[in-house]
Amino acid sequence: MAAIPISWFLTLSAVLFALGVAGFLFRRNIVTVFMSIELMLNAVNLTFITFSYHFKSVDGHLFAFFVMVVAAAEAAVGLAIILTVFKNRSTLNIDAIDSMKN
Amino acid sequence: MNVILFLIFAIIAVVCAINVVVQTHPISSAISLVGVMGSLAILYLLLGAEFIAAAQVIVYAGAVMVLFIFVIMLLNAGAEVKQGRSVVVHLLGVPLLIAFLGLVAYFVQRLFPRDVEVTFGGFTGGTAQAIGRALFTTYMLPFEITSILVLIAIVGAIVLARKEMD
Amino acid sequence: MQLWLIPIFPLAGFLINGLFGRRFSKALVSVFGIGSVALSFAWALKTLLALAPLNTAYSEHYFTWIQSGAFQVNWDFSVDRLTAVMLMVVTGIGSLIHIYSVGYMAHEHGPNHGGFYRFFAYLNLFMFFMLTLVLGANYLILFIGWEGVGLCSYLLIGFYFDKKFATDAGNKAFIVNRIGDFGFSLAMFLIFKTFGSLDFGTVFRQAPAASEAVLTTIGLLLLLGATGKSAQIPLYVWLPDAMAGPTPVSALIHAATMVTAGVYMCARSFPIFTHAPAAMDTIAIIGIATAFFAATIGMAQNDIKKVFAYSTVSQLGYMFVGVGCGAFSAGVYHLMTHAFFKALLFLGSGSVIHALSGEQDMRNMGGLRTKIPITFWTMMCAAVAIAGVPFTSGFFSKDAILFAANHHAPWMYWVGTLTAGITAFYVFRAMFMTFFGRYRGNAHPHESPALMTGPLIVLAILSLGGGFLFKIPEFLGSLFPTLEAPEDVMLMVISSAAGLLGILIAYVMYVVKPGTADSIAGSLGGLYKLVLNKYFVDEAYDATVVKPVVNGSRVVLWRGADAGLIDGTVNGIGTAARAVGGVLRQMQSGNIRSYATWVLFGSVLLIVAMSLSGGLR
Amino acid sequence: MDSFIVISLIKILVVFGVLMTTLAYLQWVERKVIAHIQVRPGPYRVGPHGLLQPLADVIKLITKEDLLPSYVNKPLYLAAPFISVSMALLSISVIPFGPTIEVAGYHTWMQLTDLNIGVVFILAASSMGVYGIALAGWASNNKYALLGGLRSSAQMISYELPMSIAIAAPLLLSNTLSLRELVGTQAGGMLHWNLLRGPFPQIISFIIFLIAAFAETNRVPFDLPEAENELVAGFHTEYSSMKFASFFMAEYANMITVSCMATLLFLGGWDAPWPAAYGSSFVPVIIFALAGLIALYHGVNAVRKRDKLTFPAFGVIFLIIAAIFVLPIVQQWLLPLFWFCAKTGVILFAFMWIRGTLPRFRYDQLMGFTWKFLFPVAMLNLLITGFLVAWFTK
Repeated sequence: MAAIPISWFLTLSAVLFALGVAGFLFRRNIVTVFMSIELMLNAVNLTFITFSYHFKSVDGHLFAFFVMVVAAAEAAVGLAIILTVFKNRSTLNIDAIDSMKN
Repeated sequence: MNVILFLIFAIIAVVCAINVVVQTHPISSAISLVGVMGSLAILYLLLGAEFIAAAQVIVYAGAVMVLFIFVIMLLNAGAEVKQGRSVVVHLLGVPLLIAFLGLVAYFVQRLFPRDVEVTFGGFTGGTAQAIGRALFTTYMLPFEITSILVLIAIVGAIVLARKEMD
Repeated sequence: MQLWLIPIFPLAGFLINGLFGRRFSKALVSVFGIGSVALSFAWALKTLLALAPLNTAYSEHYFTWIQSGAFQVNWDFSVDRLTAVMLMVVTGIGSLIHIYSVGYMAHEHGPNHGGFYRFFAYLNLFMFFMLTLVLGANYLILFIGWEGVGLCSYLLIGFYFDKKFATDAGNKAFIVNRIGDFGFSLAMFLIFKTFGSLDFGTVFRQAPAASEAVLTTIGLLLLLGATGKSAQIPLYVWLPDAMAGPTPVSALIHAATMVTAGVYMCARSFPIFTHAPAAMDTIAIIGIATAFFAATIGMAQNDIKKVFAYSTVSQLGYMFVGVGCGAFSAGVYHLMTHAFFKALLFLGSGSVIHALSGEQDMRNMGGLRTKIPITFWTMMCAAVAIAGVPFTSGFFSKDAILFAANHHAPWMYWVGTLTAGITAFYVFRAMFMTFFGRYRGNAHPHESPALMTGPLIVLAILSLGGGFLFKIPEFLGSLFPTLEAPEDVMLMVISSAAGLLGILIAYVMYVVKPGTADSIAGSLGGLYKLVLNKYFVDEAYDATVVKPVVNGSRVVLWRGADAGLIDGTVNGIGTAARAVGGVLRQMQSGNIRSYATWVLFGSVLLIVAMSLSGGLR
Repeated sequence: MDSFIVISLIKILVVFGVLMTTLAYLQWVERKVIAHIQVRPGPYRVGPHGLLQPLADVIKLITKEDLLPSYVNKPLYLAAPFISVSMALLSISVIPFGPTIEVAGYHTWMQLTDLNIGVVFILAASSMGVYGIALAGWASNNKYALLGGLRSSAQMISYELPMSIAIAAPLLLSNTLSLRELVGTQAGGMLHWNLLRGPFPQIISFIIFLIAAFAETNRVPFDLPEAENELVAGFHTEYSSMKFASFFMAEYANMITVSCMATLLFLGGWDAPWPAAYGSSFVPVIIFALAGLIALYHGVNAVRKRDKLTFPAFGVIFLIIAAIFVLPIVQQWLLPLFWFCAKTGVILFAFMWIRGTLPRFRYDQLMGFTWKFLFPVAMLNLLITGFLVAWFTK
């Protein structure tokens, strides 16, 4: 029953977060980009839970819980936006959505 | 045992996360993401967060990701088209990512020495009861506000969805 | 005991009338309007009888309303003897006035042809907030009621919102009250900072231990709040204008209940005030000054409601004198008797106005004694009560206050007695101008319906007999610190004599020789003009506060600061930003992914900066 | 530690074996029930009264050609039935069938493992089950399958809401999330079951739970995803052989799971409806004995020729079972098991009964029904329950 250093959890979280960022940066499909955001949120949740363990307090769980709720809300709205965008532009390429440029 | 469990699921999580990023087809990415979430749920159990682990599976894997898959199916989104236009991303992306990961990992290792350790059962405060109690006392106000946020999200989603109907 | 039922009935009435009243007939609206308040009165009575001796406060906890760190506010209601008095006054007089209003408002349509239901909805909402104010067991709930009654007052003053003077009066009341509320809020912050709680029990238990300077500051800030709500110097200016509302509103809100909230609050906070003598003195001085000052203005007013409005201000001043002199129970006593006779005076004047189809100027009245006898006799009861004629209710309460004033500082007693004389004078001046002599107007006076005269008669009985029916000082004796003010028969005689003298002078000036008043006014010239124009206080405020603020805003803030400085800066920055933006524009590619790269760049930079500054050790 | 692993392994084997047999025979029971509702004999050829039909079916499914359509997304196409069936079986692992039993000196629960968030675990597992169907529909690369998959996942997500809320109400009464403790709080007869218990009997939420359970398991009248006349066969159009069978196994396993859930949540688990002092322990004996006697009677007055042989045999078997129930040694663990199975069986019978009775919904009716009716009612029920529980426990 060897113990795991707490930094491993945090490092795992950092790796997952970085992978999420990478997905955000290098993917062009808007749905995938959105999933990368979820991945980042998950990584942050892992950090919260780890710190909750570290400080032996339930507060981190609450934060993770709120993150989940907000993520669910965000997914609902975000996906609705994606549907609308697709309806109007018939593309999912994030680079093609740049009306704000001019 | 702890270490083995951690390593198994950490590796699954990382592999799945890499898969999320490298798969060209969104549905493969989505399935990989479910894998990440599932293995994270087990890591949560290891950290004594049983309720959050269950919520993770129900909310994230069971609801949010199903929604994603739904949308992917609805849009019948195929593999993405390559037409890169962003110079910045190509020039700075990888070095910045490496710098970011390196810095964070370095500081994590420095701030949390090896003797701060996690064992299964080392923290048992994550029961549904404890979370419920905290949620309805200390975090009452945030909870209420979150519920309003969710309501707004529902209304927003419906409005957006209706607009595309007509 | 289900205390929450007491305010919930009027709230239900408000919701029913407010939401569905438009479709109801007037009768149905009246049933809900009166019924809710009457139920509330009945429940309050039942509760109080059940709690009978009520030697200690009885409180009920419903739920924790706000919890944020150490800050916790519970939704608690509590009843002690002070609350009991207030409950009875508010629900009892409230019920009477609701009944009266049905008759008074019968022909009213109000703007937006929804006047009737709107009126009762607001009135019920007012009752709800007033009862919340009275029942609340901490400052925040009191404050909710406080703000709520302010809101209802605003809505009801501006009831005829198609008339500019009414909306202006409503705005004035609201804005002037804001100043007071500002003080109240600051007082609450200070209370929380000092005692760590807003709960009455907790605060008052710790009050003796706090430093006097802090308590004085709290007391003065609370007093600022009270001067706003209870129309004391310097914030009294809104009350006379508030008469733009329908008369029952003036009776209920601006005479009997809401304006006494300040007195109630000061009496409620007595543990703070008793440990802050300087604040007490300030209260007493403000009270006596207001009493005298407003009484003199009242002498020269011609609008019947304005007379009673200034009279209200003056009588509120009396209550503050009582509170400020440490005779809290006397203040509350006067609060109650004043509620009786002043509500009656207002309702009676409403009946007069009703009889004359809207005429309010006393110069166009006269000789109404025979035409509307019930109104006349009931109002006469109130007039003798306010004049302090012996053994009426006003006599007892006023003397209780004057004894305390004499004990506190004899000069206050003399000013108070003088004020009592002036009070008697102007009230009877109004009575004589209205009911005696010959009729000077051209309407067709008619007696009001029984719905209106009924409450008048009840109030008349209370005005006459309220003094010995309800011995408030004895009832509240156990609650407040006792004050050894010896009852001196001599003092009693002097103050009563002052009142009677005032009546006599009025009788001579307005009945025996009706011309005297004008000749005296003529001979006094400037002084009369000063009083007639209310000492030019409104004009002074206008010149010293309103104009400078408006002009200052226009010239300094708008032209100078806004147009010159801020716009200039903004434009300058804009130009600069555009120049810089021209360079940075390359970054704004409109490509989300490159934005994300910059965000990542920023976060890496932040981590580096944090580690360099030693934040990550 | 070692004994724990050994016992767990044994339990897993037993439960798995029993469950698989039950799944197979549930199919037979269903066909029989439907057949009798429609006044026909049902499976009759293989074995006495078609009792060996499930075996024949299994052999048939295994030996059939395993088609792999050429345009499917291979990994997901193969993974989908696996996900379906494993998520369905996963739930069984936390369901307790009875109290502790003692075998050769070892005390153990009739349950694979107890989680203190057991109820949530089952919800989580069932919500993961959606993936099997959704992915099957998508990976098949067939528009009927895709539509079936979309319909089914939308339906399952929608009905999960009223179901979770309906579950929450009895949980409020019992104040625990552990399935084992859930039964403990309902001990002491019918009036202590959450279905009938004060302060607020959970009859409404029981009905909502059952309706949602029908929808969750894609059963009639909610079997839109498999509506033959619209979608060929829905999400499993392209599946054949054992992969097709997996979906069926998943469906039946889900049925068993939700029936067990209903039993545990509302019907007091393995507790007898009334205390043993009033003779509840004789109920199984009487039932089996009666069944045996009836079978014997029909054997004697046989209508068909072969009944002369089969019915007396059944009668004897039933009588033997009745005799076993009289033995005091086995009573203490067999009785709870009997009650649990009886309650679950009644609900499973209701599943079949309704399949034989009701027509299918239209899709918009189906969605409107859950969002506009079930969900608000469940919410209201939860509110009232919460209010009353708070009121009475103050």
